[in-house]
Amino acid sequence: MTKRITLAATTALAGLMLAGAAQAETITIGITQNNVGVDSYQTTYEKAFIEAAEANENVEAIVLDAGGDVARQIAQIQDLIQQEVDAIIIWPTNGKAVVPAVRKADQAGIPVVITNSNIAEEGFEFIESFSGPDNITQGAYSAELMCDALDGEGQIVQISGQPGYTTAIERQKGFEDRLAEACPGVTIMETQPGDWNREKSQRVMESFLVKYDEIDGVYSGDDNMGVGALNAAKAAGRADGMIFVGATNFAVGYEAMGRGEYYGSIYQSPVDDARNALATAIAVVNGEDVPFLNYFDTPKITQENMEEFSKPVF
Amino acid sequence: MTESEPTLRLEGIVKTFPGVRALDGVSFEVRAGEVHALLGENGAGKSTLMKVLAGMYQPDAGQIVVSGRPVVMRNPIEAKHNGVILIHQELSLAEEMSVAENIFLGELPRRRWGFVDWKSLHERVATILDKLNCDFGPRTRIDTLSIAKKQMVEIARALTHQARIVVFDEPTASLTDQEKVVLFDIIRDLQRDGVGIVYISHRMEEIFTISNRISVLRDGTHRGTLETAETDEDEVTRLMIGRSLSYERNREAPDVGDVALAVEGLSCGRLFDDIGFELRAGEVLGFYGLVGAGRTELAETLFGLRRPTAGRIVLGGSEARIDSSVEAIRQGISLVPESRKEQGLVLSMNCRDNMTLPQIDDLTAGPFVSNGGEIAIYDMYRDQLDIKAPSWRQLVQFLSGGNQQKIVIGKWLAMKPRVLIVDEPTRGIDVGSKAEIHNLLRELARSGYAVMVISSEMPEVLHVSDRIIAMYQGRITRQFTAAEVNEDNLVQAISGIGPGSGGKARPIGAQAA
Amino acid sequence: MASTTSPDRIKDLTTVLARQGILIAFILFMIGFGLVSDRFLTPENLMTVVRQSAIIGVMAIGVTVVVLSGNLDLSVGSMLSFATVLVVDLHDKLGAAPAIGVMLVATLCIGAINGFLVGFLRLNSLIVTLGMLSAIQGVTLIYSGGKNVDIADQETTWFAIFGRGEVLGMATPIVIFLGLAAIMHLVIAYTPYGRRIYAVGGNPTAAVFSGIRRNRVVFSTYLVSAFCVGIAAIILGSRVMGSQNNVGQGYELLVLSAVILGGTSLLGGSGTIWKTVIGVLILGFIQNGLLLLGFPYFAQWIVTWIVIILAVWLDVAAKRGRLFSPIA
Amino acid sequence: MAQVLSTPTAPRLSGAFRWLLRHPIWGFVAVVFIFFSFATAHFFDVQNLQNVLVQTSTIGLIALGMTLVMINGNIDLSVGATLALAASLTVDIMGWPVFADWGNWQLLPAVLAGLAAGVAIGALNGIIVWKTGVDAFIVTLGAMLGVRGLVFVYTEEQSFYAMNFAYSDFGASSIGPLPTLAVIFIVCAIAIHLLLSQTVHGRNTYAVGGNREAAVNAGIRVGPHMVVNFMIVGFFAALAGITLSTQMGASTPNLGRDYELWVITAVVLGGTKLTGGAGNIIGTLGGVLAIGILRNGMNLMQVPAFYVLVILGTILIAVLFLDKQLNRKGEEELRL
Repeated sequence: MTKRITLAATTALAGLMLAGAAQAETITIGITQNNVGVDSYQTTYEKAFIEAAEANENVEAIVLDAGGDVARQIAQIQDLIQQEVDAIIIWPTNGKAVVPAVRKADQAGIPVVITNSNIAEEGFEFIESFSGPDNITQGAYSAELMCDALDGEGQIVQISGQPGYTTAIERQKGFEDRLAEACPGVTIMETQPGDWNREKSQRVMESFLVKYDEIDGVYSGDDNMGVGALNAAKAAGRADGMIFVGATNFAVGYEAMGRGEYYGSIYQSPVDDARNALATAIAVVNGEDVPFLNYFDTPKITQENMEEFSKPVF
Repeated sequence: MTESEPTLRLEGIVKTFPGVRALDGVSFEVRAGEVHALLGENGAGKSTLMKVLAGMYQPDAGQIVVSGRPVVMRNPIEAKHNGVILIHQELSLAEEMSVAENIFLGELPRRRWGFVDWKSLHERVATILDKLNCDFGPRTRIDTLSIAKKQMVEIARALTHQARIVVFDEPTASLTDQEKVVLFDIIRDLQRDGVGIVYISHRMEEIFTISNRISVLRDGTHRGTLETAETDEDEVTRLMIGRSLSYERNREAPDVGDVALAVEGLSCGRLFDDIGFELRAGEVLGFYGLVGAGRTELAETLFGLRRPTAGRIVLGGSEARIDSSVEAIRQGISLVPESRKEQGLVLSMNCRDNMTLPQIDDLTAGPFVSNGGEIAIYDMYRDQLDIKAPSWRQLVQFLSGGNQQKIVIGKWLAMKPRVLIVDEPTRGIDVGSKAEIHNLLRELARSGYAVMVISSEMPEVLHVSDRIIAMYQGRITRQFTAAEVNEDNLVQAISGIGPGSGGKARPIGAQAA
Repeated sequence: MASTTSPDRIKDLTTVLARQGILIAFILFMIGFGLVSDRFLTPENLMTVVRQSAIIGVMAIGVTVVVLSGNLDLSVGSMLSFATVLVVDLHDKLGAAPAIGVMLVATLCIGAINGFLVGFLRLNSLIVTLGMLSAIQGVTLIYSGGKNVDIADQETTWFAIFGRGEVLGMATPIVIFLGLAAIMHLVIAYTPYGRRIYAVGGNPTAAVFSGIRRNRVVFSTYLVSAFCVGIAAIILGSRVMGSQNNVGQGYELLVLSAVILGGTSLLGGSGTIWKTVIGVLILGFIQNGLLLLGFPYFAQWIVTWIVIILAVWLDVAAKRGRLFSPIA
Repeated sequence: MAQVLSTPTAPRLSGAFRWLLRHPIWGFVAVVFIFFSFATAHFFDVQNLQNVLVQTSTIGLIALGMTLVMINGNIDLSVGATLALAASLTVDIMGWPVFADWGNWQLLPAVLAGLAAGVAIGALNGIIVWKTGVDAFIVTLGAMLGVRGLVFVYTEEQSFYAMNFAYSDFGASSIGPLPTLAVIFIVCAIAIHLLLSQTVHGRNTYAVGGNREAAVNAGIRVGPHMVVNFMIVGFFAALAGITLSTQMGASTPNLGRDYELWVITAVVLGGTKLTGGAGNIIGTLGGVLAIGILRNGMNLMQVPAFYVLVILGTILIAVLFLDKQLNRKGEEELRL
């Protein structure tokens, strides 16, 4: 894979030949990712995806990154349709905005698999399968963790992901709905976005600490932000007894859990995510039967059961 | 010429700005077909008056009467429609646009849908350019024209409308002699058509050549109107500044010392070629020539801002390699540049900081600038040059042109240079300050400085110089001593005519004069 | 030219407003928020906001120097990402001191590229630093492979002092921010170097005609800016004990907003460091104040919009002596 | 001064070469076009070239308006946020219950509202620039933050989805061999080219940017003139938001982030001076295409995203450098 990139980049002829050769005997799968480099999860995902594709000699992967920009992602889908790939995997930058592009791919007869976060329901008829974690359920799991830790009573604050992005919206919704349902005694005093950014989240938490004299728990849209919040609380000397629950367990979150500072999170492996997506796409191309919602498992991870999981690589 | 009703009558015009009464009841009239010169020192209110006339300012009191009809002009377009056209002193052109577009700026002829009617535009402009003997067409882009030609474009605006009054604000500042002749012809044509001309200039000889009457402004008030034929420069000057000025040729015998600067075969591409001269301590060497003759470029080369393509510069007996202004300053050369606002001063800085700028590295106490050291230098040159500023904290942008120029001169005197080059020392400066600066230049030479003065004004160069070098199209055509120079042979030398003219033999560039 | 020299008679009151308008605005602003929120003026909150503002503040000091010389630096955001990722990543590989050293050298090299392109090649600074913004972002991602970087040993490393520690009873970021501001204020206002920056920014042509090496001055301002980014990266890395590749995204405009709020002219040649500090604090307190009042996050952007325009308008209006522009 | 001696020496050049010298960016466009045609299999396909046109049209539309504003000597940093506002308004309003039984006519009030919002933001920026005399960079930097804030407040951070598929069908439709969106872009480009080169307003745009004093002296009402150009760029930002959202059948509040930077880059690459007074639509088209082709070609070549950033940044600076070299005056120039 990587070899092909460099070859194609250097000599035009070699690129043409390889491309021609590739189409003859292997299946070509194009993927456009949300925003690699914005966090380690996506980067690890990409790496795992490329490794998995390289391991399978029948698969030729075209790996693109939308850089978080919907318009660029649509352009990339158009480019992939143009290249007549055998299947397209999309990690939507936005669940609604990519639907027409997906529809176009469907009309061009190219099967589409959505990965990581789902597209809007209106687009379901144009896709073969969704492969990824269930963000709503993750939010609900986090709510249950929070509920357990607080014994159903307390005041918490929420630090959400980057506004406007599906994962952030779904986790927040899952968390809020389940919390209201499972433990009405826990109230969310305020929600502010942390933009998936640890420093930003740290700043938000510092302001919360000034504003509220009593904070029993903090829910963050991922562990990266959760650790930022923990940093802030520790600096203010108020971390003791405060419950920190996150999602997408990061290495820093895992370690904080090991130190007993961090209550729990959701274990979500980007490697599983990537492999699941690729396998789903290959199965679709080969005409095999795949479930429409092909979730992979994202269990709760807490200080008690953390030994069962290996430390995340990101 | 009907004597009954003047084309333009101003009655008690008052215009105030916050804290300043710029015009205080100015009244005068311009008859049809007359050239009415308007004189006054900088700050006397001429420009404000012109802007009132052109509709750019509204007077606070008083009234403007055009051909017997009182008018209110709320903007320049309305002024034009009332037949009042202002030709600006500073070039008021858009560089990337064509000659035709600039001449009709603000009033491009329209077709339907707001499209420009190019055909009619170009036809009208071609006619006007013909009248002005211009050798460029309506489609020529402004940025390809020389400054003198740009000035002609500016003047062409006077012919776009059926004008009743045309105001020329320093129109000859950058014109060559040939173009001046064309301009004066145009003015006479306008006169014949019964147009009233208001002519603003600092150049006495022009005013006495062309005007019928002269009005003088001072401190925002009208000091009187004189018949040109019945007055002389002295009387006008006294009205302007309240005293008389002598403006004679330099007769001093210089007490010269060693050669401070020698230049041999210095060339810089097409700008100037094979320049050679010597400058001694204690003398003022004048450089006279037309705009574009290469004098400013020569000065900039000596100051390290242009790289010569050939030749040597010898400073104090040894050859100098000057590749930057820093090096020039280190070797004892100072340059008071041509444009004080663009090159001489940092307008957003105060008087003191501007004056000490070139030597700021040496004025330190520890790591910091020495406040006392700076103020000492400022005070010294403020007194020596009689700079009028409320305090050293005053930003230089709020000083008058003369005081600004003195700050620049002071800045370079403070460097104690071996060679002081002064480019256009009195451009845009009023008569009173002019004389002060001239005296100063003479005094500097007396006290042992080697001074090189570049000027486009003949009286000035005759007045301050011990020797004069005439340049024409990048070459030295002749050198004069103060004794042998006269106005005739000097004019010939700078036009490439007459004995010793190098320009005729091998003109650089094909520009037809 | 009577008309153009008239402003020297501007009334004293407007002069005071023009010079200290931003300070007055700041005080009114603080009083206003203090009245509506009882938490706002507590020492704890004030310290928190200043501490949070330190990173943007340190960067704004550097950018002020660049803007004073008449240029822009939009690459500081990506440069912050780069520097933070580098210092955090190298912390575990080389140790804290070498990591800081290597990071500062690398960041200064980027500053030198900016400075060379703008100062010596005379390319337009807006476009150059825009290009660098993109390029440095790419370099950062290539360096880190797109991953977050973390410091493993967060508890015992002395690197923690910069972001989390205290010096003389005050949080280190505050000490660094205000200390650097004080030093740079002295340098810019009272040294020959500072004078040269004002001259180059005020009138580059006249500066050259006065024997100032304009190229070097402009070059040096980008080094100052890069150095400040390096310092900001140390604070940020130490505070978070980790970094991600987009941590500085969007900072360039926040920093520039703070500089503009401080009254520094984008044309160069006018402005001071201490007013930039005020600008930084205003931005910080807007964000904090609105959050304390429970406004939605995005309200602060709308308020920032209004405050920027009002502040600069006040400044411009006082300088010209009238509220509205005279343009027809 | 120097011109007196130097004017006649300009050598006679062939028309095409002179044209290229005036628009060096088109030389660059040709080079990357030829490079990618050989370097990747799919670049030189009719379908792909159509894609390039559609993909560039978003940045391109805004760049048309930005060219006017920048020739005026102003700048507009708020276009990205305006784009998002217009897109969100349009997609949201067409779904309002009031218009439920309007059929496809429900698009009309929505699109009009979107465009009106863009024009209104432009007018607001313009009036502030005019009346306060604050630099356009600062005014629109504030608006860039503020309008984005408005978008988030209005959308409550949600994306909107166009229930009416006619909307996204429009975005995917073609007129003859050309995609509709490309046709819109080309028509607008021709219109703005004519506006700039042939109309009084267009010529005044150069005058205002080239020498504001002169424009004022000549009686051009500079303030209203600038407001009109800000309204035009606002209109095009809104139009770009609408065409972009037809491609997606949806809008998101984050739409158009960083677009202002790419638009300005494209316009500057096209030869418009940041100081105003110079520039034209042909150059801007070249600048927009250069960026569009580079992005598309690198996608097709699978250049990793990280390297794309470095390459784009480097090329931007390199083109600026080359442009400077082409316009050098030579040895004699004043070394400041």
